[in-house]
Amino acid sequence: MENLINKIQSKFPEATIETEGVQFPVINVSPADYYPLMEAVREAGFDYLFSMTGMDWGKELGVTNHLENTKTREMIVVKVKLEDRENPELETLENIWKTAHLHEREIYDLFGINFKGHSVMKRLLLPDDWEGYPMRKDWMDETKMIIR
Amino acid sequence: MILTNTTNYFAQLIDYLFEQMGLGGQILGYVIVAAIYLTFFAVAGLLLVYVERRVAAFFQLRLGPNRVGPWGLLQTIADALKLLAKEITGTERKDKLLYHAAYFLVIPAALIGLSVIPFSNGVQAYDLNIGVFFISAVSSVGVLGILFGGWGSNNKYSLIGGMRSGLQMISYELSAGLAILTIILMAGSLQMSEIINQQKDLWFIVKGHIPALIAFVIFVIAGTAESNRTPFDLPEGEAELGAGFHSEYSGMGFAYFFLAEFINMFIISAVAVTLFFGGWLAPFGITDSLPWQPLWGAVWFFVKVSGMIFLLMWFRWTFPRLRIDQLLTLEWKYLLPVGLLNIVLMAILVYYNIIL
Amino acid sequence: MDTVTLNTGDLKSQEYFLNMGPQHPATHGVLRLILTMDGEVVKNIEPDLGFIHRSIEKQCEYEGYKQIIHLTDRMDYLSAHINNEAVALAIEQALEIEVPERVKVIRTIMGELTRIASHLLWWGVMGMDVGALTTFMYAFRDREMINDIMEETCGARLTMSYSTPGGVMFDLHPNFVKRVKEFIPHLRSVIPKYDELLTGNVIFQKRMKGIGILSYEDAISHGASGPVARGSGVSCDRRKIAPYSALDKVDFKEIIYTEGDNLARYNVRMKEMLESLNIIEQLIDNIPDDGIQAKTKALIKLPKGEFLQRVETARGDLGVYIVSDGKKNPYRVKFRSPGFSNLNALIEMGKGHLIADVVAIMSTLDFVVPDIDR
Amino acid sequence: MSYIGNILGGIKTLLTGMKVTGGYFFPSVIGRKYTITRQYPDEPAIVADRFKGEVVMWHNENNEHRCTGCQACEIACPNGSIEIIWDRVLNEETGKKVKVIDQHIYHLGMCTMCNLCIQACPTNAIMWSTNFHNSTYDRSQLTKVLNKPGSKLMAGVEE
Repeated sequence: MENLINKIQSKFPEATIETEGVQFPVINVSPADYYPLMEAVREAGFDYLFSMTGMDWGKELGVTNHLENTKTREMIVVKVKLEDRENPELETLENIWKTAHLHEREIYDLFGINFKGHSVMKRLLLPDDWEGYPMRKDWMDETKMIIR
Repeated sequence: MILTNTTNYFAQLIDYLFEQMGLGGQILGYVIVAAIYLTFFAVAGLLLVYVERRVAAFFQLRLGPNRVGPWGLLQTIADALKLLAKEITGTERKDKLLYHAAYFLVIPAALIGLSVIPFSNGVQAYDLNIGVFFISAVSSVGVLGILFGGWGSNNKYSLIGGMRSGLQMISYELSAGLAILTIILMAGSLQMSEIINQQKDLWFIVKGHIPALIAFVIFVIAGTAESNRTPFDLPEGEAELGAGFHSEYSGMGFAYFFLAEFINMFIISAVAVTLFFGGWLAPFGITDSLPWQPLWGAVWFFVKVSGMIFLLMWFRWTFPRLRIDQLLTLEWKYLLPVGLLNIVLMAILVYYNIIL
Repeated sequence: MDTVTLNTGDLKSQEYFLNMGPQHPATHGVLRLILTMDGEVVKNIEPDLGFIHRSIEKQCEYEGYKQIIHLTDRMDYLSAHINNEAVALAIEQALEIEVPERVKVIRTIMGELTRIASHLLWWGVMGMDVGALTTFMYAFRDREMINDIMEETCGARLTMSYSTPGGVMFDLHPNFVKRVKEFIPHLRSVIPKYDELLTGNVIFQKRMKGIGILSYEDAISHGASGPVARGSGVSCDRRKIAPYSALDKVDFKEIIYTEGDNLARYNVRMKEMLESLNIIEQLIDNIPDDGIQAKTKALIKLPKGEFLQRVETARGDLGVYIVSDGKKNPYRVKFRSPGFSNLNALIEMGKGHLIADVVAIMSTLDFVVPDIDR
Repeated sequence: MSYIGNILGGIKTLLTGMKVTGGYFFPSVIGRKYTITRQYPDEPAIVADRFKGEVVMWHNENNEHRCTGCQACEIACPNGSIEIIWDRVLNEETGKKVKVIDQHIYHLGMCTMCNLCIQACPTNAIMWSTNFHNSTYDRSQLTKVLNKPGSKLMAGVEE
């Protein structure tokens, strides 16, 4: 784990790493470094992409990836934040983890983050003609949502 | 006159009416015989559906239909009424001719097959001298109905179901035919009544010992396949294809297929009983000295057929379904070679007269 | 069957689409698969989800922490209790509550009963999918006993809502121990019959062996978990890796098969039922008696932060990821459902197989569609 | 040889399968031994006493209930199945205005039986009934008023 953190620090100087006060070490990375960093993390033995979570941080959108090393059972979190709410774009992880296929489609569907290079970038859960991205914090449906 | 067998009760009836009323009487006789068979077809079909449900229920720790009538006996009649009253729905873009022709092929095929089966001594619509082959020929016509239904429905599931059925029936016809041939080697005749007469002293399954037993197993497997029942219900394959070839049929259209399937099962069992278990003959002749011989014959026939049908039902509610390529492997790599060898074995046994 | 090659000669052949679902007996719910077919051979699978999508994650953002739990029942309804437990554990972890020992034991027993019930239902449906219709009723008879036990203690048969943050909803029913003790020998006696009826059957073996192979690497890459991954030789049982509740006190084996085919996944589940019985047997005799609820506030507020709790449901690795901003509602809740990732594996496993095999593979993956759609 | 062995072995497994189903079939036919069907309207349904059928409000013989209208259940409910319409009425003995429920509305159609309202109730006014005959022809019939007409608060609950 130490090794990995040092390696990442040297290879991606812009990435910040939190280890204090969090459940698992968190790597914050910029969208530009996202794909190479994930590749590096994969090479370091974190071969199990546990989950990809779309996030709406209010100002920015983001993706939180939970990764696990199937040998040592360590976990690491990689967070990426996207400033552009209109056309958020990230590179797809499909080539590294096959599981990213459906996870990315779900995030595209619910948060509107476009994954470049994804094989089928279509709506997954919602109908194809749905407008808006319902998991974003500013999404509102006056008739169907009851908020107390 | 075509029907000249003096012991045939149906032929006697027609002859009597011909003598009384001339040609009109003869036609009336045919109509009466046809009506008897149609009634039998409907009643046996409904009863078999009931029995199947009841047997399935007991296999599955349930009770089955038990509300309509005594022991739920009228349940299937109620179901038939419901199906009659149902709105006929189907696809819009079906091939009308083939879609509707389908059940007109399936039902007569089953019905004609019934006509040569000896229910008892002399209770047989038509004692054809090629009876056994006639049945296997006619039952192949039913396949056409299923193919038509599968194609005409314009539904991909139906199409797959229909194609599977064609594949399956044509393959298994061979094995069934070979199994029948094995017995015919012993009987020396294709006529149903003659085959039964040959078994007066000993049933063929005992007489032909090993090859007859193998032939019986092959015939049961092939027969199950021909009547589209689990483990060979691939044309329907409800887990894969929904309802297969009859998914687009509703109301009575569906019921016809359903009835025909059960009658086919009856025919398969009846043929098996005729070939291997001496048809309407009483075991060891225990009822031979009693009066009302034809009735006793019918009783024994139906007892034996019920046993066979129960065996088929037992298969259905126990085994998983085969896959289509395994189905063909079973036929062409196992049943067919074994069947062919079996014929040779039987021929040798018959030639050297080693049969019991 | 490995590959199917069709010699079409001069005849023209064409690939066609087949819609499997949303109403189809084999999809166990409202999953739609768009199959590209060549004859009966499946060339490509594209899942179309969302027919039962209720956006539980969004709903959670408007609910209090106690109120989230009843929503998780409706995800993987066959392992409802384990879902409840996952959320309760995540909240307890965030609040740093130590729950009473009794609660831990109760949760573990209930979780294992749920797992058995889920696997029993799977076994019945598995038989149905390959055409053996009788298995369904046999499995339901035995599952009914678990449901009755659940009903007696939790007041519901399927969606129990039994765990709460810091405890469980009700104390055990006085009959509970007795009935569980009746159930254990019963299941032990019927599972050999199950094996005779289905597992040993030559048709079933032929249908299962070598079909739908998921390699070790693919299982990890696809994010497969639970019996699916364990059938491919991946050790991934959260109960072993990070024991939660009372699982650290019990001794049990992690069932791993390395073949990666349908039969391996089938065997994993069959053996897991027996292991679950072992776990229950070890705990049922001495359930500690120190209360069923830790002290919690009436209105639970989680500290600011992110909390991930992973538990092993009957289908695999369920992750509950809660992002809290210190308010009474979570900022974001993510349920990483096992079925979702396992479905991903189907896309590759099904290719090149016959349609009947795809049905069998789907059955061994054991989908619960609401769990995939959430 | 393995060819014949295959066939015989296969047939053997088939027969063992048939033995299992047959073992259930024949005793079931003869003595209903393994039959598990419970013929519900004829035989009573066995419902556990904790079964969460629907929420009811307990009334005593004087048509008094224990609900003070504190709305704890309404707040606890995850999906708004409970609505309480309440009023403040002048209590003539003490001279204070007291909260009195007018209608305790319960939408059974929305209820998920999560038990949170009953857990939240400080006066044990509401409880589970094991009634499971909940089907109706109209969804509006599933909206129920739990307090009976003319009922009032039981004395002594307020403290």
